[in-house]
Amino acid sequence: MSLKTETMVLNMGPQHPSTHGVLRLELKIDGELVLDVKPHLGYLHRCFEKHAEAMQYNQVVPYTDRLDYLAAMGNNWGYALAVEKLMGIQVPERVEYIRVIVAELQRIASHQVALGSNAADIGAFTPFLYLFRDREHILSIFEDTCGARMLYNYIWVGGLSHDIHPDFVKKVKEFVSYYKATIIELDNLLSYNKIFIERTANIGVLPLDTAINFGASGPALRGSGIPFDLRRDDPYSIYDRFDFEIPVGKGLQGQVGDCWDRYYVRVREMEQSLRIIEQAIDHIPEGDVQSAIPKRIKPPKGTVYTRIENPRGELGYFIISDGNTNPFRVKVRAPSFVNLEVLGELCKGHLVADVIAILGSIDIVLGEVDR
Amino acid sequence: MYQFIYDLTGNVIISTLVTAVFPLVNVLIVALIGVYLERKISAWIQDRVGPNRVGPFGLFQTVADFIKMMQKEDATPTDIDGKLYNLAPVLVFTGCFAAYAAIPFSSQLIGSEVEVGIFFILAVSSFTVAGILMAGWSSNNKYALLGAMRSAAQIVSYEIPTALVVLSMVMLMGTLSLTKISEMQTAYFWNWNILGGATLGLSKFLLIPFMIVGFIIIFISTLAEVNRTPFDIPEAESELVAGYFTEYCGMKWAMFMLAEYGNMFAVSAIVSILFFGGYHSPFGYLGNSLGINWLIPYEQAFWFVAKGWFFILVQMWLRWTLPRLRVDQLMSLCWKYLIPYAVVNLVVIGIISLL
Amino acid sequence: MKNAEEIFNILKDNFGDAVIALDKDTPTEAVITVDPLKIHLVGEFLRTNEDMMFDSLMCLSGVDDANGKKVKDADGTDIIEGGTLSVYYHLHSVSLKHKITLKVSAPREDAKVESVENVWKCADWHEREAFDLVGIKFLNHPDLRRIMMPYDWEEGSHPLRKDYKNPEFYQGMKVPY
Amino acid sequence: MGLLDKEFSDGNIVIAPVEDLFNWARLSSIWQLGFGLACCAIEMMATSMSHYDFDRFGVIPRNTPRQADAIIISGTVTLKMATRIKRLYEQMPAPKYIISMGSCANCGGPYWEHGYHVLKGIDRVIPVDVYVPGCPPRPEALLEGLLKLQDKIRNESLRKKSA
Repeated sequence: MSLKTETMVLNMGPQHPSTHGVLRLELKIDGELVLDVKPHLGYLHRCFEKHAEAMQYNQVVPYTDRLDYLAAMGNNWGYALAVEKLMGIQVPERVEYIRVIVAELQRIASHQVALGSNAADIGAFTPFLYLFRDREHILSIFEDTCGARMLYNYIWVGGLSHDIHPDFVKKVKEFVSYYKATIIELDNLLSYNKIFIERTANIGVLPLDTAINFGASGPALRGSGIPFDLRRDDPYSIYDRFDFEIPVGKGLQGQVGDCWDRYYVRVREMEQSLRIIEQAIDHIPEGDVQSAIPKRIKPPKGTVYTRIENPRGELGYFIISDGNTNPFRVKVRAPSFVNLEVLGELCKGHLVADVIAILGSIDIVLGEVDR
Repeated sequence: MYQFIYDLTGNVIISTLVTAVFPLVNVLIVALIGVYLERKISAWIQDRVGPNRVGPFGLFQTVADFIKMMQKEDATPTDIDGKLYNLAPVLVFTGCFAAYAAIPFSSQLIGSEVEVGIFFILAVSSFTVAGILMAGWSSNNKYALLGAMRSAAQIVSYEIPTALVVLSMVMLMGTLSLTKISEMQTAYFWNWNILGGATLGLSKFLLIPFMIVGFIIIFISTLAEVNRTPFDIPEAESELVAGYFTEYCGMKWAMFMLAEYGNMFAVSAIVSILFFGGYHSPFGYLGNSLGINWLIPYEQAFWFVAKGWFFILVQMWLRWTLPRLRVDQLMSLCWKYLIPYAVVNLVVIGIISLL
Repeated sequence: MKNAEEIFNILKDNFGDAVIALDKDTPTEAVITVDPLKIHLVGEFLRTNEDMMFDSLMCLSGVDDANGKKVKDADGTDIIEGGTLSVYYHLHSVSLKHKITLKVSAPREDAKVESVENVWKCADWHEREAFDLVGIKFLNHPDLRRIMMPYDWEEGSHPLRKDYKNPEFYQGMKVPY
Repeated sequence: MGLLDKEFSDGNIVIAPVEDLFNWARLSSIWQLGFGLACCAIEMMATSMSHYDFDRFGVIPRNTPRQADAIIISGTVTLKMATRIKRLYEQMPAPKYIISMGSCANCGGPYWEHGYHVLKGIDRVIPVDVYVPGCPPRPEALLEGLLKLQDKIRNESLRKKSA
C-alpha cells in the first residue's frame, strides 16, 4: 500500500513574528521538510531612489536614515562619503574621529538587535530583552549627541549636524567598561547554551565560494571563514589607524559557515568595536565639526561608487551626478538585499524551524531590503 | 470529600455537583494565579516590572483579561469544520478538569478516591491529544495543522517515558491509588520516595540514585506533555504564529489557556505525589504536636499546593531561560535517551525492590 | 591588481568590437562601455580569467539616462522619446582586490540586455529590480518578474523612469497625497 | 428595538456598573497584534522591553490577529502591504482598536510627495482610534497614545452608538 502525499505551500509573512518585518516567504514543504523557499519582497518599498532624485544632496540624508533603521549612522556616513568623494572634500580630523566612534557604537547597537532577535526566534526570549536593555545605553548617548534615538540625520556631507555633547566622552567610556563585562553574560546565557548550539550548529551552512558568488558580505561572509572587512580591505576614513581583529567563522561547534558561526562572529565583532572605540575616544582632536560643510552642494558631472562596512555588510552608494543640485540617480547596494538572496540556497533540506534560525542569522532589515 | 458532603446533605445530586465544582474552581484559580505569576516572573527575570497598573501590583490583571475575553466577538473563520472546531477546546479542557478529580489535595480533600488514580489520570489527560488534533485540523489553517501534528507526535511519544517511570513507582509501591502512594511516604522528608521511601534498609540507599533519575525523566517528559519551553514546539510562537490555537479567539482560546495552566499544576502534583511525599509535610505536623486533629488536613493541603506551585515555578523559570528544541531533536531526545533510561531504571528498581 | 586601462586593453584584445569605449573623464571612477548583448561573455571572462578574478558583483544599477527628446503625448503629459537606458556593473575581486565599472546602454523603447545571472548569482534580484523600476529586459533571466512593486502593478509602468506618471488609484486606494 | 433603546437611553442603574466593569477590563488588557512594519516597529519593540515595559499596562503581543485587541500600525504602509493589513484587521474579533504610530502611518510622513508606492495614511484603509505623531515616536509617546486609547475605551458605552 502506498500513501499519496502532497507538498504543501506555506506562506510565512508578511505578518509573521519571525520575518523581521514584512518579508513574505513562500515555503514549499513536505511535512516539516522545506523543499524550496521563495522570498517575496517589496512590502516596505518606500521609493528611496525616487526621493533621492527629487531632493537636493543634503536633503537626502534623512532618507538614508530610514534604509537600515537599525544602523542609521552607517547609512548617513556611506552617503556622505560618496558625495564627499564626488566633490573632493577633505573632512577635519575631529569629524573623522567622531564618525568612527558613533559608527562603531551603532554597530554594537545593531548587532544587539540582530543577536537578540536571532535568539528570540529560536525561543530564548530573555537574552533579547537583556540586549535591548544594553542598547538603551547607546541610544541615550546618541540622544545626547543629536536628539534622536533611532534616526539621527547626524553625519552630513562634509561634517556633522552637531558637535558632541560635553558628557559624550565620559558616557562612552562608562558604556565601554560596562559592556565589556556584559558580553560575558551573553556568552554564558546564550552562546554556549547546549540547546542553542544544537539549534544553530551545522544549520544553514554557507560555503565560501557560494557566499562570494551570491555577493554575501558582512558577518554572513565572514562567518564562512574569510577575513574580508572593508574597514581593512578597502579602508575608508581613518580605520587604518586602529588596531583591531576581524573575527571569522572557525566552525567551533560544527561546520564553518553555519548559523552559529554567523552568530558568534557578531558577538566577537562587538568586542572589536569596543576596542576601536577605546582607541579613538581619547584622541578626539579639537576643532570645528562644520567647517568643511559646503554652502551649496553642486558636485561635478560624474559617477561615484563608495562602499562602507555597515553592521550587515557592504553598504554601497552609487551616485550619478549631472552637475545639478539634485542627484541624477542614487542606487543603494543594500547588504541585506544581497544577503537575503542566499536564503533559498541555505534553507533547502532543512526543517521549518531552521528557516527561522537561518533567517535570523542572516539578519535582514526590511527597510534596506525593499528600500 | 464526596462522602463528607453526602453525609452533610444526604443528597446524591448536590454532593456530586459540589464535588465537581471544586476541581473547576481549582483550575480557574490555578490559571488566574498562574498567568499572573508567569507575567510577573518573566518580568523579574527580564529586568522588567511586569503588570502593575491593574489593581495593587497588577493583581487583577488576569481578572481583567478574563472579563475582556468573555466579551470578545466569537469570530469563526469560514471553511472550518464547525463541529470539531467547537468541540476541541471543550475536550482539551475536560481532559485537564477530569484529572483533578483523582488528585488528593490532602488525606480528606479528594474529588473521588479511585483505586486506580494514577492510571485514571494518565488516561484522561490523553484527551488533550485528541482535542489538539481536532483544533488543528478543523481550523483549516496550515500553521494550526503543523502545530497539531507536532503536538500529537510529542505528547504521544512523551507519554511513554512518563508511563514507564510511573510503572516503576507503582511496582515499588504496589498500588495505583494516589492516596495510598502519598500515605506510604509518611510525614518527614527522609521518607519520601526521592530519598528511597519509608522502609529502612539497604534497598532505601540503593534506590536513591535511581529515584533521582526517575524524577528527572518524569519531570522532563511532563514538561513536554504540557508543552512548556524548551518543548513548546506545538505553539512555537516564532515559528508557527500560535500553533494549534491560531484560529481561536475569546473564550474558546481561554479554555485552551485554562487547560494549559491546569495541566501544569496537575503534572506538578503527580510529580510531587510520586516522589515528594504528596500532601505530606516535610517536617511533621503542627496539628500533631498541638494535639489539634482537624488542623492536619489543612496543613496537608497547604503543603500539597506549595509543592505543586514550586514545580510550576521551576517550569516558568526554565521557560524564560532556555531556547526551544527543534521537532526532530525533541523526538530523538525522547526515543533515544529518555525511553531507554526509563526502561533500565524500571528494571533496576524492580531488582532492588526484590532484594 | 590592475587598473582600468589595463583591463580595458585586455578586454579589447579578447572581445574586439564588443568592448566599446573607456571613459576616464569622470572625476572618480573609470567606466568601460560594453555591448549589451555580449555582457555575459565579458562577465564570464572577467570572473574566470586569472589576471582578473572578478568573483564578486558588488552592485548592478539600472539607470534611465533621460537623454532622449522631451515631447508631449496625446494627453499633454511630458514623455521622453528615444535615448537610452543603461546598466552599470560594479565588479570587485575578493582575491586581487581591484575594482572596475562596466556599463551597457540599450535603446529606451526596447531595452534588452543579456543577463549575467549565471555568471554572478547575486545579479538575479538586482536584475529583477532594474526590470521592475527602470524597465530593462534581461534576456535569459530565469525569473524576470517584478520584485518591489506588486505583481499586478500596471504593465509597462516603471517608477524610476524620469517620465513616470503615478496612477491615481491602485486597487481602490488613492495613491497621491 | 425601540422599547429597549429607550430604556437604556441614559445611565441605568444596572447597565452603568456593568459598563464600567467591562470597559475597565477592556482597557486594562489591550493585547496588541505583534507585528511591525518599519522603523517604528523597533521603537514599538523597545517599548515592550525592559526600559519602558508595555506589560505594566497589561499590553502583551499576540501573534495571531484572532487573539489581539489592538493593532499598532508601526511604520510606513505601502500599497502592497495595505491590502494585507486590511485583511488582518478584518480577522480580529471585535472590539478592536487601532493605534497609528508614526508619521508614515498617520499621513505618509516623509514619503508623502514622491512615494509612488506608499499609502498616505492608514486611515484610508482602516479606521484609526489614536494617532501618535513622530518619526519615529519615542516609546513615551507610544505609551501616551496607549493612555489616550484607554481614555477612549473608558467612555465607551454598551448601548447603541448614537452617532
